Amino acid sequence: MSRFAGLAEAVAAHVGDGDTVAVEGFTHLISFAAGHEIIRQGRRDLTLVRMTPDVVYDQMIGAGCARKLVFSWGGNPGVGSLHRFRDAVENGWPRPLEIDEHSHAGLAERWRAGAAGLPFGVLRGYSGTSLADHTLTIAPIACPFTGEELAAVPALNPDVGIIHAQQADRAGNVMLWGISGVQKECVLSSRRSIVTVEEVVDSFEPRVNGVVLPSWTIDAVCVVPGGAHPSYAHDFSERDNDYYAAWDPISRDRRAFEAWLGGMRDGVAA
Amino acid sequence: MSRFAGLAEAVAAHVGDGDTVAVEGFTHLISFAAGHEIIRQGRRDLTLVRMTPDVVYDQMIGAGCARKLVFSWGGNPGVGSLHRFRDAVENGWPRPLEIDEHSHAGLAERWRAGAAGLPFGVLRGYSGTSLADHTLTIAPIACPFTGEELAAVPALNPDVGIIHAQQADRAGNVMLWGISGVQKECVLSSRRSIVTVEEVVDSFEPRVNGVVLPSWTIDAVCVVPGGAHPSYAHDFSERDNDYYAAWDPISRDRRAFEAWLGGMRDGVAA
Amino acid sequence: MTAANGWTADEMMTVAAARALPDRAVCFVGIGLPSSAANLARRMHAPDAVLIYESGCIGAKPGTLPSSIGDGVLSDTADAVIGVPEIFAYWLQGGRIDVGFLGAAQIDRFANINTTVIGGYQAPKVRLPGAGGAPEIAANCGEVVITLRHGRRSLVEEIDFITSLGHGDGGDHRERLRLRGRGPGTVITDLGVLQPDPETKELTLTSVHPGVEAADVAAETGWDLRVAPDLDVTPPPSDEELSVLRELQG
Amino acid sequence: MTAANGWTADEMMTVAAARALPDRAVCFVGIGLPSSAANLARRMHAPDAVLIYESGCIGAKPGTLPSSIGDGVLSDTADAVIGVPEIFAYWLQGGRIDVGFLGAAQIDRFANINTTVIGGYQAPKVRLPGAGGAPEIAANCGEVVITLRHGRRSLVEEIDFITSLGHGDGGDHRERLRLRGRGPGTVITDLGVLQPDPETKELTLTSVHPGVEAADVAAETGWDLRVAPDLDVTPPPSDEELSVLRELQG
Repeated sequence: MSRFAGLAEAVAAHVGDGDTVAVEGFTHLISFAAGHEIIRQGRRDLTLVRMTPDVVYDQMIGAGCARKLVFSWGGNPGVGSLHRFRDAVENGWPRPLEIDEHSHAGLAERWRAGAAGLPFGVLRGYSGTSLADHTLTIAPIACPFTGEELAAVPALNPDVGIIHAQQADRAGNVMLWGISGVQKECVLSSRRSIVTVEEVVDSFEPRVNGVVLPSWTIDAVCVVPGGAHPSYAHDFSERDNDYYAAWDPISRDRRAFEAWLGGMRDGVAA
Repeated sequence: MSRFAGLAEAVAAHVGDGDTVAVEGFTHLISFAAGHEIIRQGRRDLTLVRMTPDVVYDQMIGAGCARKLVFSWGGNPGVGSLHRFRDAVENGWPRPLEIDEHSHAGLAERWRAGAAGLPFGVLRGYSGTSLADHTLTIAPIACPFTGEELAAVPALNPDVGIIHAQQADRAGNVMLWGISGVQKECVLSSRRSIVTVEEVVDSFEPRVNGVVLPSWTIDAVCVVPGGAHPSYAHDFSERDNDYYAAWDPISRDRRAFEAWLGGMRDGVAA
Repeated sequence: MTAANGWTADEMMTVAAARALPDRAVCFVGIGLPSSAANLARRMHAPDAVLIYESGCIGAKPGTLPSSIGDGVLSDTADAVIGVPEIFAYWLQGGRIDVGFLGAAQIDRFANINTTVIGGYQAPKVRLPGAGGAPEIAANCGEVVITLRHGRRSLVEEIDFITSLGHGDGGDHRERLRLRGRGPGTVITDLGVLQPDPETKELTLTSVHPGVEAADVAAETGWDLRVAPDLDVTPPPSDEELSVLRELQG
Repeated sequence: MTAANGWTADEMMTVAAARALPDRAVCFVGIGLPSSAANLARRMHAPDAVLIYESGCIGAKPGTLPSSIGDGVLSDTADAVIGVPEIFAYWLQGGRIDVGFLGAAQIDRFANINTTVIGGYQAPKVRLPGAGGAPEIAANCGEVVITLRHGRRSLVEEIDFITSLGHGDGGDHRERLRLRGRGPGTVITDLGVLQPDPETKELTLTSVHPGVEAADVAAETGWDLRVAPDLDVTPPPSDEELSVLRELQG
C-alpha cells in the first residue's frame, strides 16, 4: 500500500548504498527529481539500471553514485555523448564503471521477465553481434519444440524502481499516459518503488495508453510537480530541449561538472 | 491493409476447410456472427482454438465443423457444461474431437508467443498436474542462468483469427475497450484476420483499456452490429444471460440441437 | 437445505469463505461462490480487500454480483483493466496475489483438485470444463481457499486427474517442486472446514457448521477423515452477513 | 557543403533515404536523419507509409520533426500508443516491419554496423552510445536502409565491434543464422548509394550524387570499393522535395 511522502524522506527510506536502482523513463516521465535527491543524499556503489541512461544518469555517474550500469543506449538524445558516462568508462573517473550492456529488445525483455516473476526471458536477438561475446547476461536457448536457437536474458529485479507519472488519486493509485516505456515493468519488477507525480486528483479519466498502477504495488508516492524536468510529463509540460543541449558543455569538462554538482547539491540549480 | 467486406464474403475468402481458426473473446466481444457464418458455409476439419470455448464453439462442434480443439476452459459460463463438446469428447458425436488442453496461463502464453514471433513461451505452470502428462504441447525448460525448471509451450499461430470489436474508423483501423482478453494477440498471431464491429466512426476516443489494431494488421473488417450477441460489446450491449441459460436444454439433446441448427442455417434464429 | 434460523448450507459456506479473506488481501476471484464470498467480505470486515478477476479486472468493486468472469460491471468498477496475458504473467505469476479462491469437482485428502474428467482422460465418463486459471492460481497465490459441496463423490480417496496441485503427496511435496505459494490452507464445504495438518498436509476437519456432527462429515467423506482434537463449531452467519449476502445476490 | 543549385549534401542524403521508402511500407524510424527522411517520404510519394517509433508510437504523423524518439507529438498523432516491451516483441520481433532505417558510426564492406566502441571493448578509445534498438531492427525488419556520412573512419576495413549484423561475412551468412529479415539493402551516404552484391553481399557503389565522381567515393572509403559497371547518378533533390524538407525541419 503506497504512502504519500516527501521525496527526501522516500529516498532516504528506500534507496541504500549498494542497491540496484532503476530511475526509468523512455524520454518521457523520467524522475530527474529523484535522481538529484539520490545525489544529494550521497548514495554510493549503486548498480544503475535503465534502457536509455541519459542526462540524469550522466549526473549520477559523474557524482560517483554508481559502480555499475545496466543499459541498452547511453547517449544524450538529439545532442550526442554522455560525457560523464564516457569519462567513467574510458578513464575510470570519478571511479570505474562496470557495464552490463544489451540491446533495447533484450533489456525490455529483461524487464518483462522481471515483472512476470520469471527468472529469464527469450528473444530473437543478438545473433551474429559482438554483444553476445562481451555480455555475460546473454545465453543461447533452444526451443524444445522446433530446436531453433534463440537468446535468453535474465530477469531484472532491482531493489528500487523509481518513475515519474502524471497523477495519483487520494488512495495512492497512480496513472500515467502517453509514451509509457517500461514504467509499469520497472515498478512491478522492483522490490520497492517510488513514484513522483505531477498532481493528486479525485479520480482518473480514460487516456490514450493509460496505465494505472494500484496503490498496493507502490511504496511511496511523492507529489513533485515538474519532477520530470527537463524530460516531460505529457499534458503537463514540454521537453526542455535547451537543457539537454546545455548539458553538453557542462558534462564535457570535469570542472564545469563539479561546479554544476556543487550548485545542485546546494539546491541552487537542478 | 484491411478491406471492408460483408461477413459472408469475408468468411468465404479467409476460412477454408482444414484451417486452424480462432474465434476469440474472454466473455466479451465474441463474434458469434462469424461462428454462425462458418457453420452456414459448412466448413469442415477445423482446428478450433480458444481459451474459453463457450456456446458458439459448442454450436460449431455440434455442427461437425471441428476435428480438434485447443482450449483451456470449456464450459457454459454461469450455467454448466457444453453438452455438444461433451458429446463429441465422450461419445464421438457427430465426430470424434481431438483435444489439446492447457491452463489459461499456458494458453495465454501461447498467444503471447505467437504474437511476438517466438516459437515458444515460458511460464511457471503445470508443476505436479496431470495436464503435463497428457498434453504434448507442454515441455520442461531450464533457466540458463539459475537452472530452475519451468514449462515451455509452443506459440499459437492460427490460419485465421476472428474477433468482435466496438468500432472501426474509415481507414479500417479497429478499436476495442473494456475487457480485452487476448483479442490483440489473436489478430497479431494469425496469418489472416477478420474483425466484426458494431459501427464505423470518424475517429476514436480514449477509453479504459483501449486497444487499437491498425488497419494493416487486419484482412477484413465487417460491420455487424450486435455481432457479439449473446456475448456483449461494452457500451453497446449487455450480455444476454438468458441465451446462455436457454442453450443448456438445447445442447443436452441431439434432436433439439439439430432443430436449432436447421433454424440457424436457414437464418430463422441465431 | 435450510437451517432452523433461516440460513441455507450454501449461505453458511459463502459466509465462512468470506471470513477467510483478510482485509487488505489481494484476492484472485472466480465466478460463483468465490465471487459472492469476496464481495461479501468487502462489505463486512475487509473493505480494502483487492478483488482481481482473471478477465483482467484489478480492484473490481461490483455493486451487483457478476454472472460471468467478464461482465462489464467488473471493468467499469476496476482500478485497472488489462489484457489476459498480462493478468496471468505480471499479476498472478508475478507473485502479487495473497489469496486465491478455487472451486472443485473433486478433491483428495491432500487437497489436490480435479476439474477435468471423471474417468479416464482418453475415454472420460464425464468431461468437465477443465483447468481455466486454477493450476497457476493453486501454484502461485500466497494461499488458496477451496470451496465445494461435501459428498463421497467430491471428497474422494483418489482423484481421476490432478488439474491443480494442492499438497501433492503431502509433506514437503510443494517445496520440492519449488512452488512459491503455500497451497490450500482452508477447504470450506457445506458441512464444515478442513485444514491441512501442518506436517503431513492431510486435510483435517477443524470446524463443523452449526447443527453438523463430525460423524456426519466423516460419513460424507471418501477417505478416513481425521478430526482435530479441538474441533470448533463455525459461528453461524450473523444477521448482517445474511442480509448483506442476500442483497448482493438479489 | 552546399551544391551549386542550393542543396546541401545532408539534404541530398535525406532525400535519397526518403525515396528508398515505398508507399504503404511499415517503417521503423530512428531519430535524426531517418525521421526526417520518413516524414519527407510521407509528404511526397508515400502518404500511406506507416511510421513506427521505438517509444511505442505506431502510425505517428508528426507535423513537425520530433527532437527525440519519445516526443509528445509522436504519441499525440499515432494510431496506437503501446509500451516498449510490446513494440519490440509484438511488432518488431513479430515480423511486422517492412523497412528499418539505421544510422551508424562505422560500417564495413558487408554493412555490419558499429555504434558501440572505437577501440577495445574493455578499454575503449571512444565509448559510443551503444545498441539501442538497432541489433533487432537489423535482424527482423524486411529490409534495412543505412545512412551515414562518408569517410575513411566511418566506412572501414574492419569495425571494432559488431553492434548490428549486416551481411556478416557475406554470402549466405544471414540465412545460416536463420535471420528473418533480408538485411541492409541500401547504404546512403553524402556522396552516393551503396548496395550489396546479390551473391557476395559486398557493398558496391551503385549511384553517385550529382557532382561526385566514383573516384571521390573510393578515396573516402576504407576498403577497396567496388563500383557497379552501370553506375547511376542520383537525381538531385527536386524543388518540391527541398521545400517540403526545409519546412519540416523548420
